[in-house]
Amino acid sequence: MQNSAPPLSPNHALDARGVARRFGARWVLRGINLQVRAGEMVGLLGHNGCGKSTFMRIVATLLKASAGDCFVYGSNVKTEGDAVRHHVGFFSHVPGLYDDLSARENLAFAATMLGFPEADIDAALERVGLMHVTNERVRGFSAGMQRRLSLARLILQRPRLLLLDEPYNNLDVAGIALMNGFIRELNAAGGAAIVVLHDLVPARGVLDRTVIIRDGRVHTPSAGDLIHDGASPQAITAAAGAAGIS
Amino acid sequence: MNSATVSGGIEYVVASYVITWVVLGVMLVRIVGSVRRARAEYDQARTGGFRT
Amino acid sequence: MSPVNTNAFDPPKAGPWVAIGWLSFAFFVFTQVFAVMTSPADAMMGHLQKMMYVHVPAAWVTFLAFGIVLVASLYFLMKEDERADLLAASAAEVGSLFCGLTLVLGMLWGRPTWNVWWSWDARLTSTLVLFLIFVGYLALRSFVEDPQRRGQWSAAVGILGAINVPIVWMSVRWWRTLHQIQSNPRGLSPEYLRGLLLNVAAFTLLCIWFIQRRYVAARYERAAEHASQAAALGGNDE
Amino acid sequence: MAFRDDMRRTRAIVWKDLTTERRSKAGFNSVAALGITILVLFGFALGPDGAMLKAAAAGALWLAVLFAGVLAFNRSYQVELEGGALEALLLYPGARWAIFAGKLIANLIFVTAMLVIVVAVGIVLFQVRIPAQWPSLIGIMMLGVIGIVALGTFYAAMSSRSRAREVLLPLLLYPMLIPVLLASMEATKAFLIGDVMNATGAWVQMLSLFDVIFLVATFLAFEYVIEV
Repeated sequence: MQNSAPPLSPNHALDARGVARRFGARWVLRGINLQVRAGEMVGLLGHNGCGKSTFMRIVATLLKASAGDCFVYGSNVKTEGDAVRHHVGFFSHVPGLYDDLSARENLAFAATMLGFPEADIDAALERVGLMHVTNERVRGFSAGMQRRLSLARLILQRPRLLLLDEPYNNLDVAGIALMNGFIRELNAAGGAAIVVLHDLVPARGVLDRTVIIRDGRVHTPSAGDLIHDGASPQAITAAAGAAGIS
Repeated sequence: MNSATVSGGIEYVVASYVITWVVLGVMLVRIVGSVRRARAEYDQARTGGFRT
Repeated sequence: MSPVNTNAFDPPKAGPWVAIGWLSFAFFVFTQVFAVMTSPADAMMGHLQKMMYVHVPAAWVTFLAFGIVLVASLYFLMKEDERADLLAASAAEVGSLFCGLTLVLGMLWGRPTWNVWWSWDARLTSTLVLFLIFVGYLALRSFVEDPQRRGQWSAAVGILGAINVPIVWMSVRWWRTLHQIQSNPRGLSPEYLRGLLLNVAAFTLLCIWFIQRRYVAARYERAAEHASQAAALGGNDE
Repeated sequence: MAFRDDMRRTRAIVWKDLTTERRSKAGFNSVAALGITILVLFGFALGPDGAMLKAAAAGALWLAVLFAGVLAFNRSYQVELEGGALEALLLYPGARWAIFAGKLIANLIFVTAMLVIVVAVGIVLFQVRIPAQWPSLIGIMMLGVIGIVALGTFYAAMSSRSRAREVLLPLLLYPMLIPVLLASMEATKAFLIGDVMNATGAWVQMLSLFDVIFLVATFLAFEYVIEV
């Protein structure tokens, strides 16, 4: 276990050192070391159950690490959760919406909780293409519409560290473009993103680098299985195969 | 409660001692057993034995 | 910067605990026999007085065990040391058994004295509530798998439960006072006091020994889980 | 001002909980109906004798509120668990106590509304004469509800996210509520059938003390319960 050295610099969006987590007897994460600079877009690859989502939840302060230290813009995830939550926007598997509130009410609630003005709500709804259903309850929304509404909440928040856990699920082509546009926009503003993926194709042209997680650790790729952005789908599949990702 | 003396009741005294001793005895056996089991499990796990 | 605490994964240290166990049991047998043999029949209660040497010590160690749960829970929340959580769980398990024993002994004492198995007096009732809190605590532990979550939740339940016990006692006593059936406890004559104190000491030793053994078992289980993980996946950079 | 921000969040949660509750009216109606059903069952258990009913009215009322309230507490987190809303809630910045305060106030309003219905029905069913000092009685009932809701909201935060939540919440909550219930029942009884022992004041003081203790304890401990 590394000593808990001070964070590299507050400019590092993420500095994870030996982050480990166990559930019962099972170690899902066995010491993740990952540094993400501000303005950097990093993809996380790995097969099901390798601990990607667990890692994201730890960074987002939703789970406590069993061991290791993790800093977001210099704030310790474990002990300074509130400061971290000011920076982090998390787009998870679940929409995190209230079924009995309308789209607008959901966003208004989010804006109040985040401390942002409600004035931006219409713009956010407009952008994700939900203006025609603003006053309808979320209960009647399709999975894709719920994803778009969750994205609208992120647009309101404009986090400095974006955590996206399989963001393209349930999104159509337009939705994917919307998502990528938002990621690029945050990137241009100096924000960082960590994107968990099981398929690199939709994220082409967005990521600066890709990290592979295997058996709860960052897998250091050999020269043969380096994945660089812009690689062909076949090359990515081959590289992923070499890294043991089916 | 208002009776001046309780003369009988020896069977309650005996019962309470028997119960106490039985409970403590069972606890002793079970706890010693659980330590043994856990220890054996640890030794097996450490030597790389397969555990379901 | 929280230093990572992985002490709970190491196997527990060995100690002279087997010898202490034998000694505790020998001492316990001695104090029991000594107290029963030396105490004369009480003027008012006759031989029933002898139940005091099991009932009162059992009640005392029940509260001792719950005190350990309280302190260990607070320590766990402050330091996040998993060993404290395991200690709290061990104390709760042992304590719940002593608590059940105390209740049964209380009923056995109440039957010939008050002619009822159960009287709603403050001590008996708050012991029953304490027992129920213990049961809830242990049930919660068995229903939650994740150790971090289990530790935090059961610590919270343990602390609130401990706060509640004196409150229950106070409210039940006040309730009983209103209903005018409170019995007056008498002072204890010195000939009984010596036997009682010896037995309290013996029960305390036994209780601590039980908790320590249970804790060691829990530590071995933890260490075994950890070791089997390390073995199965080829090393762990802890 | 961090405190003002947290108060704003508390208000938002109260508004959100009550709005979702209002829109699924079935929730409140069925919980209130359950409270009434429990009162009816108590009526059968105690027999048709008027004096007997009057004597037991206070206890029956509080138990009906308790049994129906337990459903409300679990429901209050159920809303958060559907669709992972709790995750989103925990990701917002701000103090954790704001979340607890919001849930607590929303539950307080919910249970009070239910209490009004249960008490109104109970007065009829148990042939209770409304006492002259009924404003004080309302005060006592509010004190009792605060105690029940504080502990209920706290324990439901755990039980609703564990296996066997239906068993776990009552198992954890009921023993903890004994002092609050005892004090509430006795104080209510003293009002309904006359204060023979002249003890109402003492019960009210104890009830207030319990409320303060449990409110402080649950507010302090909530952070450990909701996180992880």
